[in-house]
Amino acid sequence: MTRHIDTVADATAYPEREQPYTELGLKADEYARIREILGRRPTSAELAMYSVMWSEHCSYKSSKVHLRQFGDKKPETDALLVGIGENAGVVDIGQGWAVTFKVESHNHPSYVEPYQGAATGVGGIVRDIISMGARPVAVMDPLRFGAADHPDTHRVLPGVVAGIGGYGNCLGLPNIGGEVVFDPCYQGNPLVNALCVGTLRHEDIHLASAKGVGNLVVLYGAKTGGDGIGGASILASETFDEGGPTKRPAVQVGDPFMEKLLIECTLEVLHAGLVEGIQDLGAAGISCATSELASNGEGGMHVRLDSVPLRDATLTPEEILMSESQERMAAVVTPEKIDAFLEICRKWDVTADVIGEVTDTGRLVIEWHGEVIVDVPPRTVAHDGPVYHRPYARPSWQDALQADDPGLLARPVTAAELRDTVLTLVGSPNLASKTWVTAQYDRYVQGNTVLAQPEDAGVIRVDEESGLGVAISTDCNGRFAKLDPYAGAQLALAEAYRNVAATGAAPLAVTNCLNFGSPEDPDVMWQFERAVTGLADGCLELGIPVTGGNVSFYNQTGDVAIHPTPVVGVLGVIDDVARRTPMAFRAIGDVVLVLGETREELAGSEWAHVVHGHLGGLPPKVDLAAERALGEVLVAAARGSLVTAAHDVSDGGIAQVLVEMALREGVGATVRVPAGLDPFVFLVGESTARAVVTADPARAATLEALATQHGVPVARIGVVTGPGDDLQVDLVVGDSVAWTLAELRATADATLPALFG
Amino acid sequence: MARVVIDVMLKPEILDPQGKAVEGALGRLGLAGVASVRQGKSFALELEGEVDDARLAKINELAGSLLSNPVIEDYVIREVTA
Amino acid sequence: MARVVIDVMLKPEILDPQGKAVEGALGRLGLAGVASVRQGKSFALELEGEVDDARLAKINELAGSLLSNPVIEDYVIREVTA
Amino acid sequence: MRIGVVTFPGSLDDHDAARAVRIAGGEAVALWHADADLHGVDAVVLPGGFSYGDYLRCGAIARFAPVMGTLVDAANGGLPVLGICNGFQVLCESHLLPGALVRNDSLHFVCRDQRLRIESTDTAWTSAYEIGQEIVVPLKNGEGGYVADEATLDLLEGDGRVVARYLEVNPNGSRRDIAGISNARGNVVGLMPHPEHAVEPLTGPSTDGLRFFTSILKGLVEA
Ligand SMILES: Nc1ncnc2c1ncn2[C@@H]1O[C@H](COP(=O)(O)OP(=O)(O)O)[C@@H](O)[C@H]1O
Ligand SMILES: [Mg+2]
Repeated sequence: MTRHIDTVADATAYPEREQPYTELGLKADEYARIREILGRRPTSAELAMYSVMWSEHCSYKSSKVHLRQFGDKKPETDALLVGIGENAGVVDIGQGWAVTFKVESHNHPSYVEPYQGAATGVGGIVRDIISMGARPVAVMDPLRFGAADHPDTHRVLPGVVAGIGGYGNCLGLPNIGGEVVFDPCYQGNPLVNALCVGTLRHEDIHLASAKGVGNLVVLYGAKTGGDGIGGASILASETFDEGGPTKRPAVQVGDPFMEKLLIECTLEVLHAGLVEGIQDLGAAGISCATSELASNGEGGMHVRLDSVPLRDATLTPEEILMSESQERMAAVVTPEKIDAFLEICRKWDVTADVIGEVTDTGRLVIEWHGEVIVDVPPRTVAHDGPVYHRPYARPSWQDALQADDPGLLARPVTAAELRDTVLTLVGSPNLASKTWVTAQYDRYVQGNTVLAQPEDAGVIRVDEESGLGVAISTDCNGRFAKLDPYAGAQLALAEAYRNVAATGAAPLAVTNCLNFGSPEDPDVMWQFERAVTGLADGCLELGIPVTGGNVSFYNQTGDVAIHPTPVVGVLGVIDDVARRTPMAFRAIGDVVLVLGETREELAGSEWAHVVHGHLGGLPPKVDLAAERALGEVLVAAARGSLVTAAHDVSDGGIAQVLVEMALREGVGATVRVPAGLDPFVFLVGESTARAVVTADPARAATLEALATQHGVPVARIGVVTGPGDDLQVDLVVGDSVAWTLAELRATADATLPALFG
Repeated sequence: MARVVIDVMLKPEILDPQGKAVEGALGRLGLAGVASVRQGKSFALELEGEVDDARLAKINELAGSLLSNPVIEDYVIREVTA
Repeated sequence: MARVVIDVMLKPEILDPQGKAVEGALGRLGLAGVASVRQGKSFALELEGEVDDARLAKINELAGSLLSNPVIEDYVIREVTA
Repeated sequence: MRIGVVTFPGSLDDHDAARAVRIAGGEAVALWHADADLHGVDAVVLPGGFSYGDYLRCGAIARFAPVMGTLVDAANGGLPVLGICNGFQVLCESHLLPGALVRNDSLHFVCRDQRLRIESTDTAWTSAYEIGQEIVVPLKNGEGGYVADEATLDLLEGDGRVVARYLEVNPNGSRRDIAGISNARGNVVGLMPHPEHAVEPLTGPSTDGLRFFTSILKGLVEA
């Protein structure tokens, strides 16, 4: 049967047809606004476009008013070549090189179909990076799951890990870091965030804009299928005569091989100078790509939707507009260069079709077999969506939570108890070795990986000649953010900043992925507002701008939201990767020092979580001036070759840091607790702005002078003993604890394999 | 010994990159007129004892949960032989 | 449209770790008496026109070279329908 | 000396292989899968990656690329060829080497720093090593389990065609811990681990892999 297509003429002729806007997620006032913009009812194709583009995911309607702070409080910087608002920000790293990086969430799809959900999450963020004209050079994957021993975690985690590996490995992108965090709050809402970083020369920056009247719009990559268009079936059922929604998959399947071809093909057409503007197709597919390109360019575009190559010939125009089929890109190409463009696509066996051209009419006009089904001002679709000022208020329970201090929790008393406590922590799921996960990721491909997990930050060589490189770390402690979202966001920032500095790289720019519950809950909205404000204030104080990011709301089961989880990624630059600082104890006789100040800070700590299942109190004090000073010391020490190893102190405290430094290369150390500090607090407390470093004895005094000069407290706490030696800690004179490296390794290594096979 | 064979295929509307790769290769290697290729999985189970209704119900349950993901795949029990 | 379905299985003497893993999981999930599981692949080809002898010969050739690796796998053409 | 490095759609370690050739002192020549001409190179590396996505079987589709037709003839005529990981799979699928590579017994992709023992120095690609030398190079594969029938395995052992063996850990279930083999003549070598990722101290676990590339250059100079 042939289906009646709802044209613009129909919309004018039959103005009062009922439309399923509620089912598509639009509110009555939003629908009314669309009618007002158009001066008539929308066609069903227009309704499809507005509904996806005005969704929370695409329009940021609940978060926009708060995200503005990242721009308003942007620190003075020359480093930002492209700021917030494009597919990804671009940062100058010197010598004519730039990098672009961004983190995005794929939480909900990964819960439904862990492998494909995670795989397509990687695919999506990679396309954002190539659409800036950059070559992707690494990925990272901050992940959060429910309790490690919950049966559903056993379903979700292996699939997510296999999906990230399956896609990233096949693309040839080294995975250089990420996070694996377990907490029951993520049980029904695992967080799968994916970060990609790409490199480019300054002159290669490309933007998503359709410039030049008469230029052609090319769609290339995979054919369009019925992926991820649950909403469109509602439209179809309303207009189909036989009724009954057609069943379309909400799950998308990734094709990493196609994406690899897309990368090579895109970089080749960009470098050949064949492209005026370029845009990836992600959420909202063709609706997003055409309206954004048009809106950012001359303001008009004419598209023939029937020229879109289809995987499934039965798709309706609404479905084609909404399809989220993966591995597709759109480019704007001049008529003179189109043959050369298509020739390169053929070389890479990539399907490419001209689907329209740029106009200056100020309208996005879309035709279907000669009939006009869309005629809208593109800006109203892409940029002028609704903006909500959602109510927010400090939750009624926040005070009680903060008052519930961990001070009264039972602590280990004897040396033997302390020894056991540390072992318990070392083997706990959040602190245990993540090798079971990371061994499934290729960290070597491309041959430029200088540091990768489990180091503090991933370090990638950008320029083989000069050794110029970048370091990236992503972090967030959701428990801290729950206790105090403003501080929690700053602690996430501080930790990522410290991790980058620990490798010897100077922090330069920030990306973020803000994972929260429902914005319709004033408690959650308060957490969100506090976290954004904290992050914006923190970035201003540290002098590093936010270059982009992503918001994921509705991470909740019933009324219960996840811990607020503002994942922060910090990128730093290192002039010569040969000077990077690794984390391992190495040379016998090296002095072990701690930089920074230890306070009694146990609220939200791994110890309180693992041993007592306790969450309450105030998180560790944020001291960004101290973080900055520490960072300066770590970077200067790396440049001056004053340190042989460095490792930042965070989850699990100094005990965990010493264990990790010892296990990395199998080299022991003897350490004593500084006078005046409680050994337990020293070992497992989580005060920030601290790092443990090692130095050649001949250079330790210079290092100490450097630290003092920057106002960073420094203390010698021990010495590296040698390969295979124990890790020994002298608690007080005459009383010490020791662990063999073998028992530490066995404890750290056993946990995840025992859980996941 | 009983034998049960279960076929698992991607739902028709789901992208099948593997099938697509095979489709391309078959064409290049001289098999003309290939309209589409879908790649599936099969599981051949050898079972002790009989496959009675209760057991078949269990097999159906596991075929629809463990052996396939109903979000993207369909399964059929192709063969049950005593 | 003609349809040809080809099954590819690992040779019996080749270890099948995926089958083994499924075997274990089926047992843990309550299907008793599973003696063995072998996992295989299938390819469903939709072809324009008829499948005459010449075409079937070509399909056999490709099934034995491209679709399966004779060093480790066997294939059968399970179905040919016009 | 000009060493060709083939790029198939989906090749990933082609740039790394070319870099290793350069670091060893050779000239790397890019070869394209669709071009049957070997452009007069003195030896060829088939690099790692996921040619054609490895969707059917690793290496199964790449084997039919135009460049492979020429390469199979040239290898049978004595041209030195090194297949790394996916390249090893392509060599087996092309029947230049016996046996096959199957899914890891762990069912997981594995990336690790792997200790190996060099078992044969009578090949074009291992002459710069000592017999029994232990090296550490990255290994990264999902389908790296080497299988062949007993007679073939015995033949490989008997003729000294096992080029390298896994030590400490067998990461993928390979029969007899085999990490690499050669053809009878010793010019064609297939290797699952990645020596091209162990040629610079900064980016690899060691520089132990470099001698695969210096072996071929030295051999070509002496020939
Ligand atoms: N949390 C955030 N912080 C800063 N910028 C953000 C944040 N969330 C989104 N943005 C920016 O808003 C723009 C639109 O985001 P998004 O829809 O994720 O981009 P895309 O369309 O490329 O997927 C991007 O520039 C993105 O960097
Ligand atoms: Mg984008």
